[in-house]
Amino acid sequence: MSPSARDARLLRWLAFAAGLASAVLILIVLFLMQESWPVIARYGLVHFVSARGWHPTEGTFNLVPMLAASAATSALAIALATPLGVAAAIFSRFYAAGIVGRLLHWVIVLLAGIPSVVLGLWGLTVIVPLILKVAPPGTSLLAGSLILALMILPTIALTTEAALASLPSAYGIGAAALGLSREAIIINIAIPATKASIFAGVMLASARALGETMAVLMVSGNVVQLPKSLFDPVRTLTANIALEMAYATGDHRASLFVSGLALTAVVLALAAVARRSGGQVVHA
Amino acid sequence: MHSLAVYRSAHRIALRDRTLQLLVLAAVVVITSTFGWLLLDIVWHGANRIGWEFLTAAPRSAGRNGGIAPILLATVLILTVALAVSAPLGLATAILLSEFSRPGGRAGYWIGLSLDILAGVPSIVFGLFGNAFFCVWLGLGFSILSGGLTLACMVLPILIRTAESGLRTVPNDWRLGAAALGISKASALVNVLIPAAAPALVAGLMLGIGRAMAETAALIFTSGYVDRMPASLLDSGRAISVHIYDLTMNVAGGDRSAYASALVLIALLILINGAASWLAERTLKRRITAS
Amino acid sequence: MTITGESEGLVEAVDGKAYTVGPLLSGPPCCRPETQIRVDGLSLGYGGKPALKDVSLDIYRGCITALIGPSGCGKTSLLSCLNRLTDLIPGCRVEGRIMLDGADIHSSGVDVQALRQRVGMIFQKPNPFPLSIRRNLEMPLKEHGITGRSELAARVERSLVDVGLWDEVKDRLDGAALSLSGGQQQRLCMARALVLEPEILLMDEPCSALDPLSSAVVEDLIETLRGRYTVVIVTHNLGQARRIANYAAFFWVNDRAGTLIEFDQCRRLFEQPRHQLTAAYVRGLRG
Amino acid sequence: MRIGTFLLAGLVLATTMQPASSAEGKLVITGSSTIAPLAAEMAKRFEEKSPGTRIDVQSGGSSRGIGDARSGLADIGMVSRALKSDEVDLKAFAIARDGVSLILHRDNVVSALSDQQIVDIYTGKITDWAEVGGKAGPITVVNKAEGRSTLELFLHHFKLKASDIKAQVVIGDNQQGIKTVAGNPGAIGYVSIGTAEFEARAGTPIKLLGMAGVAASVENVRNGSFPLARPLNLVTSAEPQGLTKAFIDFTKSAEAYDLVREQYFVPLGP
Repeated sequence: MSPSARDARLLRWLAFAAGLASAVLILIVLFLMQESWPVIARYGLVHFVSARGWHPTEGTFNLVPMLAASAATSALAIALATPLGVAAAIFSRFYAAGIVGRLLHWVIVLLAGIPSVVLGLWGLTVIVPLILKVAPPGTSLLAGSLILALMILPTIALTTEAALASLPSAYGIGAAALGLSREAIIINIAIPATKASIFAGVMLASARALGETMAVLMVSGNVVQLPKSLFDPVRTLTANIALEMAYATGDHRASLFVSGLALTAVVLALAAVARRSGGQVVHA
Repeated sequence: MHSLAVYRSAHRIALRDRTLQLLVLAAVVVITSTFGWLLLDIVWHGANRIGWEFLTAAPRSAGRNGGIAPILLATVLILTVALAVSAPLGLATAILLSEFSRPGGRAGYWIGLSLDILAGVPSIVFGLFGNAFFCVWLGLGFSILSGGLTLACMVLPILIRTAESGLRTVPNDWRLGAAALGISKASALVNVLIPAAAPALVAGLMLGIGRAMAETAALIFTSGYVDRMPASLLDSGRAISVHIYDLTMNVAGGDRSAYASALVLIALLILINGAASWLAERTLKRRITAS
Repeated sequence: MTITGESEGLVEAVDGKAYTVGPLLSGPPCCRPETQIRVDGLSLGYGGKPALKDVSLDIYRGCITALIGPSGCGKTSLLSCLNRLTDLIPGCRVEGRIMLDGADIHSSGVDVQALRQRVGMIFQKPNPFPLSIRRNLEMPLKEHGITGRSELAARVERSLVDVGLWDEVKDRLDGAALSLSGGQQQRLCMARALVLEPEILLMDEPCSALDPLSSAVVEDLIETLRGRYTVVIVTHNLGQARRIANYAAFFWVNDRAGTLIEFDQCRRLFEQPRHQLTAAYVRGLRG
Repeated sequence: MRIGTFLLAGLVLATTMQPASSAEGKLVITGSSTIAPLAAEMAKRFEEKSPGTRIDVQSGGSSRGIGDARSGLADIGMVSRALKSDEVDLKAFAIARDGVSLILHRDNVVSALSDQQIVDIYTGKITDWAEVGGKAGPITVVNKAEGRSTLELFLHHFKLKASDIKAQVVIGDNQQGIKTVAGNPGAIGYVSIGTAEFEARAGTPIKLLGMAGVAASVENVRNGSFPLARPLNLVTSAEPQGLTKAFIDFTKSAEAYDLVREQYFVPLGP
């Protein structure tokens, strides 16, 4: 076979494969739609925010408490993880000399690699009993947020680290030549210059937090309610799917697909915001 | 007066610097100590349960006793299915994106966009999809095949994006050189470009394996719960992460086994990552010195 | 505007001015002028921006033709048209005709890969593949259907001898090509082009990334190719062009696009330029 | 080309690794987490008895048992309650009886609760153990997720609606409920008596609470005096045949009674 013919054949294969890969997305969207359509058709979209509560056996499917729980756990987790993550990046970039900085970097990479179900296990056996001593039942919004914070911290730390590393070193030298202290450089130059990247990292971390299922399911109690305090048990959208998918049928099952669609929409919106602010996806 | 003002502002600056330093240090201490706590806890509770028997025996009384052999096998099978499908598909798509699609071209744009969307879909939604499509619609039931295919869909964007960026970092000189010699794109890929991008490809693959191995939510409703030795790909098989979840949530007195399984899982993940960087380094070295 | 090496008398040129061409220099031309490639009204643009405008010239079989002129005047673009490497550049549009032995290389029936086997190319920066020395040479051969072990070995050796690299590398053919020095790498790249037994060799500033010593070795090597191959070389080194080329084409940027100002026998272009710009450039006053 | 071969190899791999035993040699059983451990034990013995068969048991709740049996995802569904009026299209085969009992942590000093107290606790009117004679401390109400048959039975018995209940923890499986109560001295939950008794004997720190003066025990379920009892059913979408029939017959036979007793359920026969 001549080289040109070989290339033509290669291209056909590649196009086929790429088509298949993209078809996966269309397939997912189609199936989510198809599976959730019956319940949307019967109750209308408004039902999912206005119904009396989440009582699948009584035919009421209000997603608001779950949406609120997802938002609350993720927001709290972000609030906890952002300063810690940024601080870790600053430390390994500006404070730690050589080996210590690299060590911290590896700790964070390792932390990023810990499966969420292991974090859930640890949360349920260590964090939840601690919270239980303060205010029962222990499985709570707070526990969920703490575990989520631990989970997304590496994302924030690594994106910030990458952003700081990409700053031209002339910045630092120039600032040092002006007699600025290390702290002044961090506050006045490094952070402002990497603001956009840090923000993008936070958005990506939020998307991860919202999409996380098992760790949250294991530690947050799964009661469908609008949380009034940190110690209230909550059920997130993801946990709702995981918890009820096992046995849901009919409209109940369809309403879980609606939650899936809602969740995907929110996560994609966050990812789009991250992309727009120039974030690079760090697969960690 | 003047010197006093200067002194005061200098003092304030010193205070600010001190505070920042302290805050950063405190944050690092919090992170490392939490991490140390987590890791020590897992090792402490898990290590004494691990032994040859744990790795080679079947679980008894819902996993409280016995081992995790069928679970390890199921995990490996699920991963194999996932990679056997996603790796060639991912590599092919990456090649199309990096070698054949023009920057700003329509096909490249749409494929890229759908990949980015796919990367953002939460894993539980993949679980929903896998259940509806593979288990019910295709009639594969709760099986290793369903779970593996669901994971394949999930890791596809990671594989494609890492492979694509790996291929893009290969110097253009070689592409032009090959083209100028009348070498087909196919041969250039096989002989030069893919070997040159191998470290990145391997790294991406390992990233995908790591992600797939840690996955729970997408597997519960696709590959199922059965903790017995799988006899075929159409049997249900319990992945190790699902096993940890089950032991933690559903088995009173299962914590020790859960910790031991978690330790095994983490060790496997570290092993895979280590192997990946070793392999990447080796191919890189071999490329420069010999062959 | 058409300028060829054969033209005499009045020549229309840029700026609306006309220049008179002087009498032919005495002495025989360096080679028998038989046209192998005819470039006819070639224009080229990247993403709508013209880079080369209406160029016509002939390239003679067995001769060395140097393309000279300031940076950005389209010399390399012209070179890439000759083996259709321009196909690989996104947004690149080529108009006009390039006839290779009377056949248009852009016509639909042309097998690009076969064309590139006939028209080899050497790049500015040595680009041996990250493979062994031997595989660098064998891979293109196998690609073009030569698979016999003995023939492979023979052609590898011959091409390495041709570029004077054989004695230096014969004991480490399986060593990495990237471990060679810059000059050796460039000669390996030439061997890689020669191993396919092309008719034409395109060279894009082949010496500019090399140190003076390696550069001299490569330059001597190019000299030895005269007669056996048709060589088109882009160079910024006027001395080099003068030393090795039979013909020279001088390009200049006009209206942001490269145009051919003058094409002639090399010595005449340097010693009796017909165009003021050429005269100024070869004297080193401009560009 | 290599990619093509690779893809092909993948497809071949996928198609050749069909089950070693033919399709009729395999049964999939899904549904009630109460029945699942019993069904798994029965499956093991059945497999030993008839080599070449393979029976996969997956838990997930009675509704899933109904759904999967209807959709064909499972050959047999497990349902830990009587069939409802809209489920008569399915064939049900009772294999054992079970009760549902409230459980507390072993260290909880409360030894009995009246029906009214239970209702008040589950509807959030009583929130502290001191109000029912226990040591002061907040009550953690553990409820089952909606759609679970244990919840339906519980609601039905106490004439409650799912939306009336104010829970602090919502759980899926029986086991999850037991684990939650065992880990929290202030918790109260309700699970299958069989499962709870099995766990309590195995050393899990829980205790079963009697109901209306009747102790929660297998014995009282057997003699019918325990008020919260239910049948454990296997369901199929059509009249069972072949392997399905063989397995169902086996589960109802005297050969399986000792397995039923081992799991602290009540066999239907003597």
